[in-house]
Amino acid sequence: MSFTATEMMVVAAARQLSGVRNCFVGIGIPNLACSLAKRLIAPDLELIYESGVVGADPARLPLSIGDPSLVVGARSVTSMFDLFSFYLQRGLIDVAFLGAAQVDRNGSINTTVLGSYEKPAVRLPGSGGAVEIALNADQVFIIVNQSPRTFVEKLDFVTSPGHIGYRTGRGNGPALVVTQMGTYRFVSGEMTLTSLHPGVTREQVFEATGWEMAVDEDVVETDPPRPGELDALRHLDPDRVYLK
Amino acid sequence: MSFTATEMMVVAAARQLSGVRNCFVGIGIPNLACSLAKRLIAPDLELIYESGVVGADPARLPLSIGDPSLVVGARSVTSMFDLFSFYLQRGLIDVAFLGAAQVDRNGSINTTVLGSYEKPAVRLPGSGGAVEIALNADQVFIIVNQSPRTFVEKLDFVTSPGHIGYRTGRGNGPALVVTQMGTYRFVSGEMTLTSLHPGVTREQVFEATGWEMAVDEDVVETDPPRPGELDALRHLDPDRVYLK
Amino acid sequence: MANSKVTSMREAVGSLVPDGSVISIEGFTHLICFAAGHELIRQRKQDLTLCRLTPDVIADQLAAAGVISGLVFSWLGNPGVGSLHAVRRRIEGSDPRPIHLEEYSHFGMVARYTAGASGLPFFPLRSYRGSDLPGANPKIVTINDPYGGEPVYAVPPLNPDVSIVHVQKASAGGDAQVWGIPGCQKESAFAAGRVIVVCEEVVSDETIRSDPNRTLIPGTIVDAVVEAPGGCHPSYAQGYYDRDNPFYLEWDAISRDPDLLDAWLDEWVYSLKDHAAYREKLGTERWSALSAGDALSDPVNYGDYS
Amino acid sequence: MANSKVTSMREAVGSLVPDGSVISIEGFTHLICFAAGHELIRQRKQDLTLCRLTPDVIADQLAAAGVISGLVFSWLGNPGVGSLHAVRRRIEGSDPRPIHLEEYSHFGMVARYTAGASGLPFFPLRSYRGSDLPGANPKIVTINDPYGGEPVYAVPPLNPDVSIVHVQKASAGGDAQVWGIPGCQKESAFAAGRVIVVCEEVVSDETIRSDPNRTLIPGTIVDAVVEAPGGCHPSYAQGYYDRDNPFYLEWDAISRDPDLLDAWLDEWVYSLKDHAAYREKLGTERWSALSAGDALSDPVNYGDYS
Repeated sequence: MSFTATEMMVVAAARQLSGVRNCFVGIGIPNLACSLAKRLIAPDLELIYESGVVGADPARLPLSIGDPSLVVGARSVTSMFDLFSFYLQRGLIDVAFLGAAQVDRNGSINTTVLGSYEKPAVRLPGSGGAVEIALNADQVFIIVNQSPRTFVEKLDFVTSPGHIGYRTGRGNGPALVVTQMGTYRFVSGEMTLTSLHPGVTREQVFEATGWEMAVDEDVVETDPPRPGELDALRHLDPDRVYLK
Repeated sequence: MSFTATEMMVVAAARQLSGVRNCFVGIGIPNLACSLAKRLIAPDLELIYESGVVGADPARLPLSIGDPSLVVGARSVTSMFDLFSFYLQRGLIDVAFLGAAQVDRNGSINTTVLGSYEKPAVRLPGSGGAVEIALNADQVFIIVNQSPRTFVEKLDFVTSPGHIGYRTGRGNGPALVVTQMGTYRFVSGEMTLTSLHPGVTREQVFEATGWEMAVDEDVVETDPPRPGELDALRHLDPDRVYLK
Repeated sequence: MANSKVTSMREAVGSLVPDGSVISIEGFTHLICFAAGHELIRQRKQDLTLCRLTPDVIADQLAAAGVISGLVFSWLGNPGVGSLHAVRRRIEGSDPRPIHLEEYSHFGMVARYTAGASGLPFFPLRSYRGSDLPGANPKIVTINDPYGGEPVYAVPPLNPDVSIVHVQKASAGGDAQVWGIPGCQKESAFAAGRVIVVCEEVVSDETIRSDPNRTLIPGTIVDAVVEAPGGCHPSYAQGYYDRDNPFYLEWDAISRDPDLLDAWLDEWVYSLKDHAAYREKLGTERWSALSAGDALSDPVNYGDYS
Repeated sequence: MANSKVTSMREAVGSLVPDGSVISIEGFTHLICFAAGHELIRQRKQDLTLCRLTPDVIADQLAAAGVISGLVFSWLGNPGVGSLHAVRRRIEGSDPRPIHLEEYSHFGMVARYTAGASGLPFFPLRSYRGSDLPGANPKIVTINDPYGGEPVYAVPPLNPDVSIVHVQKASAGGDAQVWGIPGCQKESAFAAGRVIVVCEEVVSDETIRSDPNRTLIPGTIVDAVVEAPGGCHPSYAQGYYDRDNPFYLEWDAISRDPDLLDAWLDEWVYSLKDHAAYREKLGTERWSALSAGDALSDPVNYGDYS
């Protein structure tokens, strides 16, 4: 059964959610990965959104993290003060998803600017809740499209710190990176290739990385999406809004 | 029309609420004074209780500051965090009522212990919200039964500070004291007799005060309760729970 | 939906509240869980520290029964009546033994729970300046304004081992809804290591999820759910029953006399097997005198976005 | 009950939002008051600073119209679509003129409103360590833990001159009820010097008071009440209408081209006399595509204690 690189990304991320309880969900691919995991391998997965929705059970594909379909039938809907204070800072979040415009070998993330802060070439959205998520979630999963422009030796701006030592947060920082090329874990704080998606070579990964990517000695090929995974996933996004 | 000393206290306090908007109400005499004022002279008076009830309109005489009749038909019912943060600390409270086991010439209040803190002769309830009320309400009205035991030269314990200079709160401290004998205001921080209730002499006031009470040069006799005031008041407490 | 956490009060208190625990039982005049207090007495728990803004009759009973050895509090009394005589005997006369006091103000306690629930090392507040309370409790400290304003005060986080929270409605999974006076039930629950939700009635997930903004405590943080209708007596549950004001008056006489108090504990706690028996013993007449009429909230529309 | 504060959007914005004001228009994807934003543009307000966690299409419109000269924010973009091209032109090219940015994270902004609403000189949070944000914004500072733990960060209070808050239901006196995502509407209102409540519908005091726990903002702090049904379009009001996702996509093309953007402002704002005209111009077809079905909350019983 053929599949797209995006479908491979979603499935690879979803598989990592087995046994996870409280997940801080982003819109798009993270939402698809969490919804897929909840249906297939993690029925008790609690979908928590920074908009204040806890235990969402959306009847349609949400197109924003504040989609009204996330609210209807949720377990609890609360203020952002309560969500960031009592859930995130309190340490209740097991896994949180973050995206990135740039990521470095330590899993630090830039979503603020390309170029200088004062006179940016490209103004990006900024942190949103990412910096407190990066510091307070127990584990951070990074979903990003890999290229020399996104996997860089040096970030233009550190929005959300990765494994750069001591932090005020209670989280353990980035644990996983999933791209269209492979999956990566952090070995003593350094991003390390642990599995290559089907048809991707190490050389392609090296070419798409702005530093010398570490490779796990037991690097494997990612299991391709199984038919059951693909069926469930395509059912979640029938119009292929995110499964481009 | 005859009246009791307690009725005189309530009426004297109620008259001082003309023009007041947001009032932090205590149970008992303060509640009666506020309810009386709302009916007679301050229709826009907003009754706010530390229990979190804002704009109460109780259908019966409340017997506790958390009486369920305060909740039904209220404008808003909120958490204690919100009430103390967004109303009291924010500076929205115009007048707050406090009681006292001991009060001194500066309007400082003791509601904690008689005797030493470590080995008290009498353990009193403690602050409750009184210390933050004393420091953050714009004006504090003190309602207390006057005697040498309550009007003391030196407090056994300062629970809630009066006019002792600089404070972290945003309030202006005690503005009025009402007892069964008279009403008092603060002149450069010192409690000063401004009106004597009918039939009470200065000498009786001096005997009931543990320090040399200052007397305003324009001290007057308190207007006795008018029939309309007494009727409305007795209607509020038909069983004379507080109008003993 | 979520797996059921419904259990008996005996089981919940027995398994989740070991001797020596720091517990909170909040509820500001409203939703005070006497049913749990009585079970703690019945199981003869020892050396508990009770965190509660307003230790009232429930604290007097726990103190008299020798269950608690410490109080973390801000107001100590029988509201609208007077003193807690059993607590006062322990404070003023170490009779039968002393009780440790850690004293704050209401907002100080709320701020401590909020810091505990928020993973913050302290919480700042505009209070205490000029009061003797910081002198009596060294945990109340000043903190500088990093922007150069005058210092304010701070209190440390409070994280009870167990929080026992009474609510009106809860699902089997522990999603708890409260209306009327919420006090600091939410903050005390999120601050605690374990949470026991006691409810007037267990309701369906559908009822909870028809109004998610009403959920004060999510099942996410709840360890046990106990159904105990009438469990707040003599305090009240908004919309379920009224406060039993005569009981608070009666308690004054009971509490003044240690023998009367022991007899009361025997008759109303030790000799009853659970709160259902207490409820039955109170009798239909007393309950009907406390019955609350109906005043329903207007529903709101969440919309159907399927 | 309370005297009526109901007025028109023109009057409320005209009298309460002078040029140069610092304003907040919150609403996290939900209840974003475009009706007020358009009136600010229509009245050609100048030199406003907009405080908002997520300056999105509303900020792009205000920036393009030259109404705002500064942003205090935490996330800047067209959610689910991409960039705010008018804002980016001003940031990246000072085109047509620069815009001042004061940047935080979401919780930093919420903490600023909370400090402002609480009369606190700062608010502590566990964030920012290791980020370049404190370097970019000197108002984000560290603060020592008075109990000897590691330092945390703090942000200063944010007290807008005016907060414009969209809600579902409000009484004529300004008591405002919200359900669905509350964001930080409450904190931004209590933090502000003046409050304009914009509602989907003005309801009776009785409706509000039938469910006082639902009141997010009390009339006590409200200066004006404006009824503007549909006033959040293209964002949404839970239970009233859906988010107009196609509009957010369409906006990308409009916003990329300054001429198209000016034409849009002429057609949809300047040439319309008020939001009712905008609502009508959108047309019944578009509104029916956005209609929300019914999903009512189960009512709760507050009890009759008279």
